[in-house]
Amino acid sequence: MLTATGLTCVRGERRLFSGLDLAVAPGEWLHVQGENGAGKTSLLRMLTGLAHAEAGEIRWNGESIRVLAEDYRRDMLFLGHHGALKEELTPLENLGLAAALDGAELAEKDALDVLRRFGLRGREELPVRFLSAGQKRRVLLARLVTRKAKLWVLDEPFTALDVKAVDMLAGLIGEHLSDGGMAVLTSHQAMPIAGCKVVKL
Amino acid sequence: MKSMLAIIRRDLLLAMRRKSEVLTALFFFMIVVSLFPLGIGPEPALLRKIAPGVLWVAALLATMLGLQRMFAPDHADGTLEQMALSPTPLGLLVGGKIAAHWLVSGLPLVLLAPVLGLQFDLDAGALGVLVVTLLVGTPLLSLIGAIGAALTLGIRGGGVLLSLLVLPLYVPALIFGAGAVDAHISGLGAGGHLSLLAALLALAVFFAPWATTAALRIALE
Amino acid sequence: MNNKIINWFRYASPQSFYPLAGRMVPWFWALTAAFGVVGLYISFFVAPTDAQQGEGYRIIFIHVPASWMSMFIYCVMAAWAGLGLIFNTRLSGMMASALAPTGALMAFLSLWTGALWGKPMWGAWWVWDARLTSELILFFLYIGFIALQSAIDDPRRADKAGAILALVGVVNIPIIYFSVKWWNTLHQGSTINLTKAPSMAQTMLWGMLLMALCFWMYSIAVALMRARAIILERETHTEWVKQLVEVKS
Amino acid sequence: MNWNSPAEFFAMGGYGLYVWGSFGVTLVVMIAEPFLVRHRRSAILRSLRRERIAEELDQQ
Repeated sequence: MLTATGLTCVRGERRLFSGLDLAVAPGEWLHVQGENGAGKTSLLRMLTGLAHAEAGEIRWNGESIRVLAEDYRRDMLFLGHHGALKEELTPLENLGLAAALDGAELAEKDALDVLRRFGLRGREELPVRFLSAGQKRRVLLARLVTRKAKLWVLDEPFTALDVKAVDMLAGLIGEHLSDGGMAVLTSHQAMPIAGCKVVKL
Repeated sequence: MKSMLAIIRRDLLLAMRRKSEVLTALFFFMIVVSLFPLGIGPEPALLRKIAPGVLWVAALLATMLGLQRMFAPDHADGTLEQMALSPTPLGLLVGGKIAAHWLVSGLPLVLLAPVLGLQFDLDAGALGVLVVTLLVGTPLLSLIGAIGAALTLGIRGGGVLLSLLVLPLYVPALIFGAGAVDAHISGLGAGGHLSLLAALLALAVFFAPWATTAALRIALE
Repeated sequence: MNNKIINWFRYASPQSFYPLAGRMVPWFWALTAAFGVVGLYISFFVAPTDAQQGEGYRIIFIHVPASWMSMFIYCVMAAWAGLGLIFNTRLSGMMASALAPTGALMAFLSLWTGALWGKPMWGAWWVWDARLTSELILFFLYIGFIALQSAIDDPRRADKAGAILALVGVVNIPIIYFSVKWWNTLHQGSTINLTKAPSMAQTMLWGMLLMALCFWMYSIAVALMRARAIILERETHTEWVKQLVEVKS
Repeated sequence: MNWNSPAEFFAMGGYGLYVWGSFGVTLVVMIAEPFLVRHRRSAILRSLRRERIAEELDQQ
């Protein structure tokens, strides 16, 4: 259960939002909406613990995420604007190393299977810089499956994806939620996934 | 611990795929060292006298070259964010990155130094001491440099600023490193210098990753 | 106990510190002038001529205070920086950046007077004397701090990054000083030393002390003035700044 | 008293250039710094006043 109370965000001298409350329970997902520059990404980065809120507190299962620190990060997965992929490495290596950084084991067979599911069959050994934007995005999203996190924080996960991939990702999120997972995401289009809550900035 | 090894392995793999960067720093080291006799003249006694200082200053500058790229690529592609959010403590991962930086840009200098020392007419004993000082000293340079690299992350004109911040902090390493070789040549024995250099290294191993981590968190915010 | 902490944090807010600093500044200027006048009188008229260095030694009456202050200010700066990192108070960072230019200035004065003393005594403007060399490196540390802060646009980030640099620097200063001293003894440094030169007469010590106090008060006064300017710059959009008499008139 | 005449005082036993060079530069710098700080302050005050006038115009 993720809860936040009285969040205030100040960027430079501008106050983006203040006194924001939100709560996400298992099986629910939070759709963060707002215009460009309204502070969607800032809110997401606060929820991950990367950015400090000017005021307010964020709790995970009733404990402050500052106190939980590593325990919170183990339960949470954040995928941001950036690829977080190394262009020189292959999708397989990228997935394996990402898992290793998280201190998790990832068998090669599982990694190959996930990449196949994401439609990257035949590109497992190609350096990422030769992939298209959409394909890079899929490599990144493959981490959703390999890293078993309870809370997904996704910044614009649907950009650069084709219709098929969007459907697949929506299905993936639905599956995650019905397993008792939670998700927070920003997106410009409305997604027909059950358990939706909306926050407007 | 496993994650630390993983990040070392990753950075080494990346360095292998971008060989040119590593080699550039190495050639820079060779060229700078070789320029000194050309500028000063080939008199062996003089060259022997300046050799420790020249080799150390050149090593210092060569490590500076790679420093800026220690965190910048990871910062640009979002990997650094993922590292900060990984369940592994960021300090460990940073330690791994520093170790990788040393393996890529410090260790080759250590191995190359005796060959370049021959150009300066150093005898076998002095060469041995030189290698030992660099072996202890270059990790120190990587550790201190990491703090500067993290502080200047994502700042315009970061490269020049980085050298401004880091070079004054390199002074003790330079003094004890070059001093050890000097002391050996003049028959005083390098022990005192070396143990001080080792003490500095121990101090830096303890503090530098911590300071670097704090600086990185600030840069990510 | 709790009350006390709250009280301290009240003064840690820029809003309440601003008028407080404004009231303190004139007092520190008065002290600067008082210590300066007495100090200069002793330096020039009471302290006797040195047997070895003649009148040239009188430079130490500003050289030594400037060197002391340059090191002292760095430590104070690091202390503010550390406080800022621990308690996340905005004022600490502002104080640290208000002190830095004055500290750099003191380091510069120390180098300048050191060079002017060195020319007649050693016959060279610059000698790699242990103290002068460490002072030079300290000057570089100050410049690095100022350059880092001015390169970062977001003032909060600038404060924090500067704080880490200041703390790293303060750990390093003793190491640097020690290493330079060690290096200097090995390379047979100059025999006469600027600070230890005259067999310190009691009056000389007094002169130096008074001049040091004068420099100290000066540093506080200037740092407070600069802190006030920085507060205004950073709090431009707050209501209390708009309500200030200086702004309204 | 160390000095018999003002000329002797300014000569500083032959060290005049160095002693006065040190004290003079110190004095100049210590007078200049507060003025620079004051200048910085008046610059920000000026822009604050301008902002206030602009706000008043907005309200009218």
